[in-house]
Amino acid sequence: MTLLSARNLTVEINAVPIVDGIDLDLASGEALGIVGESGSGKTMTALALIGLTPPAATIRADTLTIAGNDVLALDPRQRRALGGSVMSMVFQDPMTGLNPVRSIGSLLIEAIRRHQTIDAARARQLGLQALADVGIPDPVARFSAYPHELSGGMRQRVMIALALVNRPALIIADEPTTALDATIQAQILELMRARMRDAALILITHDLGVAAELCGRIAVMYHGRIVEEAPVADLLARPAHPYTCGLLTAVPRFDPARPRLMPIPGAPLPASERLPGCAFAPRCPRARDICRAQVPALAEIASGRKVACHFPEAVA
Amino acid sequence: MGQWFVAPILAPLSRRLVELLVLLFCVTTLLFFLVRLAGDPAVIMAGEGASQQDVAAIRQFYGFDQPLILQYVHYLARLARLDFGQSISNGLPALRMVIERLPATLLLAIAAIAMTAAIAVPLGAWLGARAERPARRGAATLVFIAQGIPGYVVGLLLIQLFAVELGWLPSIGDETRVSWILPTLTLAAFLVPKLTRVVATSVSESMNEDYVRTAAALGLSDAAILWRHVLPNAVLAATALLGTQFAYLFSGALTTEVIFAWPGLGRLLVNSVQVLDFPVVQASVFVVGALVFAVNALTDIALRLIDPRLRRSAA
Amino acid sequence: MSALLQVRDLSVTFPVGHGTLQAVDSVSFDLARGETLGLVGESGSGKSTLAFALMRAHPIASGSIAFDGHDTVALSGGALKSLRRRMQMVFQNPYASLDPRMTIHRILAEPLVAHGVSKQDHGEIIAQMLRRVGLSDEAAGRYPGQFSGGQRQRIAIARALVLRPEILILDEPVSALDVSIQAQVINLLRDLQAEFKIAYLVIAHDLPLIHQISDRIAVLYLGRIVETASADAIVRQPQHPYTAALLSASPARDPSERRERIVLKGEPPSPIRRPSGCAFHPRCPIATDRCTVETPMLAEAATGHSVACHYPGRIKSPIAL
Amino acid sequence: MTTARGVLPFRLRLPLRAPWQLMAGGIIVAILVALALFSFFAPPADATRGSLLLRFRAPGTPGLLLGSDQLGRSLGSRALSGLPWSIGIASVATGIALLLGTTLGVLGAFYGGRVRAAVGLAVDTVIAFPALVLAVTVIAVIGRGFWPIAITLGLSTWPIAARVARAAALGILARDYVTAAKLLGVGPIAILLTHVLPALLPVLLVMAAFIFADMLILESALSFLGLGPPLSTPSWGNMLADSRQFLTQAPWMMLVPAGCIVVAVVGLNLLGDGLAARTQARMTGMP
Repeated sequence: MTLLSARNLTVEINAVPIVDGIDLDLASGEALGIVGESGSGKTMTALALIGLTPPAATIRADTLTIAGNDVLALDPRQRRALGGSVMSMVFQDPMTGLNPVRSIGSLLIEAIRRHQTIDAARARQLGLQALADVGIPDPVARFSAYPHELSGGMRQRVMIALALVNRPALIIADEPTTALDATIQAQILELMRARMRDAALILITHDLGVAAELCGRIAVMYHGRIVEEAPVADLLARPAHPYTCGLLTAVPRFDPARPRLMPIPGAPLPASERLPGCAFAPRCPRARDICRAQVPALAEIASGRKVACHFPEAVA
Repeated sequence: MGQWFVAPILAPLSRRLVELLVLLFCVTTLLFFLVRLAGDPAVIMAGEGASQQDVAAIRQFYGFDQPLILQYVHYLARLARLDFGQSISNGLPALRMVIERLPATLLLAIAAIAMTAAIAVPLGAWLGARAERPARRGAATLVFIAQGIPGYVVGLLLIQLFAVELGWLPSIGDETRVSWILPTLTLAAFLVPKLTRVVATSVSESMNEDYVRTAAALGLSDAAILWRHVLPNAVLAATALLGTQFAYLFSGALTTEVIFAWPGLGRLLVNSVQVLDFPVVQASVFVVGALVFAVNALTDIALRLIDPRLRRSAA
Repeated sequence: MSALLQVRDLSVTFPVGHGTLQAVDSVSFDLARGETLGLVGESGSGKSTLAFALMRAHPIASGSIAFDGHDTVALSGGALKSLRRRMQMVFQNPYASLDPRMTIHRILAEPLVAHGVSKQDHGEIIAQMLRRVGLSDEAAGRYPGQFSGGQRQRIAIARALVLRPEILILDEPVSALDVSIQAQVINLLRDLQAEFKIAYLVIAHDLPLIHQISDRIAVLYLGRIVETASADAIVRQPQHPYTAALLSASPARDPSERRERIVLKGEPPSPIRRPSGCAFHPRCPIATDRCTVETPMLAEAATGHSVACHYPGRIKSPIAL
Repeated sequence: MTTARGVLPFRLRLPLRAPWQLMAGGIIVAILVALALFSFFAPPADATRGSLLLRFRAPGTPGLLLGSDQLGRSLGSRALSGLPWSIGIASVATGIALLLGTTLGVLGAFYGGRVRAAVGLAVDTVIAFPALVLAVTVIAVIGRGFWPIAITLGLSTWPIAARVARAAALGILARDYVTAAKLLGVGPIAILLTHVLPALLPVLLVMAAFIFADMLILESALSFLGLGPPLSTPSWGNMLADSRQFLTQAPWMMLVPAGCIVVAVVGLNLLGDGLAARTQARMTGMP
């Protein structure tokens, strides 16, 4: 069943398209990774889906439906009410994402009672259960704790508990492990893998490896557009877009020969700058005249594989 | 409950106490030497046209004929016993005069702080909640301009309007309840713009915090976010400001009390200063210092009680 | 030949409240000329503190640091200044490490002025160094705000190299940069090392990155080195369970790199409340009673491979090289 | 591409892209200073000598644009004559407060340990005491006059400057580029001169505007309480004190000096706010 469908989703800030006409489809229970560097528009995509873009931003789309709701037709109150119940979000920085003057328990009870009409005692029970579910030891003691009394990993578990507590159909996670230490990152990835089986997941990350851990399908974004979309194994084994290829060869891996890395030359184009052709052309080793003149459309090149490139790598 | 809970709350008091002692020592020492520097204190105290004998009597009575260092030691010794001597104008014990005037000033200050909070917190919350809207930007500019109007000028304008033009309210403080209105408003005027701006800034900054985004992502309404997530932080900021600005408020009380002939400590100090009644001046300054200390200490404790980060950071 | 830098039993402490925090605890290692040592550890492992201690920017509680055979712990004043000429540091965040009010020329001239290099030579030295890190000459007249993150990090590297130091400490040199830029800077660092024969001390949390550029790796946990060996040996035959867990935690970037995940319990403890015995025992999957009471010493398990564990090598490497 | 931030705000071309506060405040303050200089060198005669035939004239009377007082003196001229006194005192006091406060604040930030503790204690102690009470007391004892008032006001306000300067300097000293300079072997004095002071300058300018406004208010309050210049001398505070007896007869006697104070203080606050917005100076510790 289709949970999310977006056609030609665009987010503009001061007439600059940060997200530039992307299509997204997600089935219930599916996990999609959106991978990109800073400025690629991946975070703005997430904020547009949950409805939390900054006031200066305008969102446009041909269609945007989430769990049967025509999101663009909703008024702001109805739009807001989808948050926490139909979908919720886990943010990057667990240090600033929890209100410092509110106890963990009061945050949980507040989130639960916003969407479920139950009494405080029952909400407390559900909250304690939610803390236990995300692996927080001694939930009763943590219930009355304040955010500053918890470590970064524990806070991120609380954020996940808050996101999951009303059993939403879609979770959007924006770099959920980036701010954490390696061993804690492993714990959180493990937790997300175990706990997000029921919900669909959109994982926003700059790290292809993290996306590969959790997601079945990956969309790579560059300069506000999706440049490649494929099942994870295919994408890692046979990337089609030169940018994806570059990302894979630029990253160090455990190889005793330690070959010289193959960096992508140049730097990403600033979001405010536009080119008549492909935005990656200035950095692309395969760019030809047509790349500098015409924006390539995202097209299906094999079953389940789409790429926006005039000269993609052969994938078959 | 035990030491771990009480200790962090009381910890700042020891530093405040050191500040108080340093403050009182410096101010009293300053006064002592200033009085000696300014000329022969006996001549000043005796006033114009006093006879030689009067001056000599005062000089001997206050010990001005002794070596300076000895005078200073005696002076400190008397201060340690809270003995400030008698008023030169009416011979009453200086400290008692000051203490008698204290309630009027304190009550006025409390009323003004309550009024300040009642005006500034809602106004600031409204201004900060959607700071980017044109109407609120305009209102914020007005608050900013209001901050440029000295409180005592506000007092004079209020008298002009409500007492002189409209004749609704008395311009002099007396026993009646309505006589409190204008002085309270005047004293509040010293802090309302400042506090409004602090609350507005805190609210608008909180609105951009990640935790507000978290709350919004969980579906909470704007009102719930404002009341339960943003305002608690703004109230902390407001409390901290009121604590640090009490000294400023007391400066305001000085002019306010003069304008409204308010029978408080501020007017006593101004009057005593004008007639060079040093014992009363010293006692006033001493009491003001102690008062500011008490208010600051209370604010510290209040902040530690209501801010969970301070409350249990030591544990 | 003796090592260029010899560190023995180095400890750094901070006063906290009533007690002290042992940020770096009896750390010993050698760094040879032109070699790269990678220091890997999580937050709180003391890796940055160690770097500042080596730069003599932190008071040292005990231990010795010998640079080219001369002790540096006692240095101060002019002698300390000349040490800094031979040993430099690059910071993590190139957005913070360059004064936004200075032109690139002034930024690069600052160390030259401080060490009394004749002003006539500045222009030539700076232009040469800018070209060497891949920037054009006219960059000298511009401000840091006009450069991207990767370019700024090149400028920071140029500043650190302008005095031709023999040791360069790199504190998370690429972690603030975009993925596609990181490789450019890593390659630049490798080229510069080959050209100038500098020894690198690289601090990072990213094991694949450390493995990529280091000859040897030391793993820090709670202020102590728990394992040190050649880069390949660390990855191929980790002896300490913490090293194995770190290896398994770094996300695979290649479908052929499938690995079994070792998920550690709990979180790194605070150095203020250091666990008894082996500090890692509360999180260790193979800890026994012995580990809770007896602190393991760093001992050689194989040639050039030391580990501080009572049961070394019990957990196999999750990485198949 | 972001442009480099300016080194000094006044080196930049003001009109374009300057916030309106900076423009408005700058114009008001410039006019005030020009008027002060004008009236210092050519004091208007009818400020001190009035005609009893022209008592209590309302504003708008020919020749008396802002009206006259109980002695028939021109209020406009009196307000003008008060300017050099007020601006002079506020300038000297602000200078003292900034010099002392910045020096101590930066020292407190630069040297940790006892120096910082001592500066902190001194700042917290003096700041906790009502400035007006201190000023009133000291001036009563040592006497009125330009220099006693200016120095006393400066000495009672330096802790505010010290606190802001200390907070700003601590922030600058904690930046990576300062650490980098230290590790490059740059000496402490060079670091102060090349990194700390240039970054501190915008903060000091903003602070100067706000403190100047506070000094104007304090000075007029002192005059109002009868501790300013001799009563016959025109000053805004004295004019306000005079006006109290004639509130019913001649409200303009109060409104004219009150308006002058408000315009001056608002102008300075606008200037400070505009400078802060222009230079992105963050004021921590400013009340």
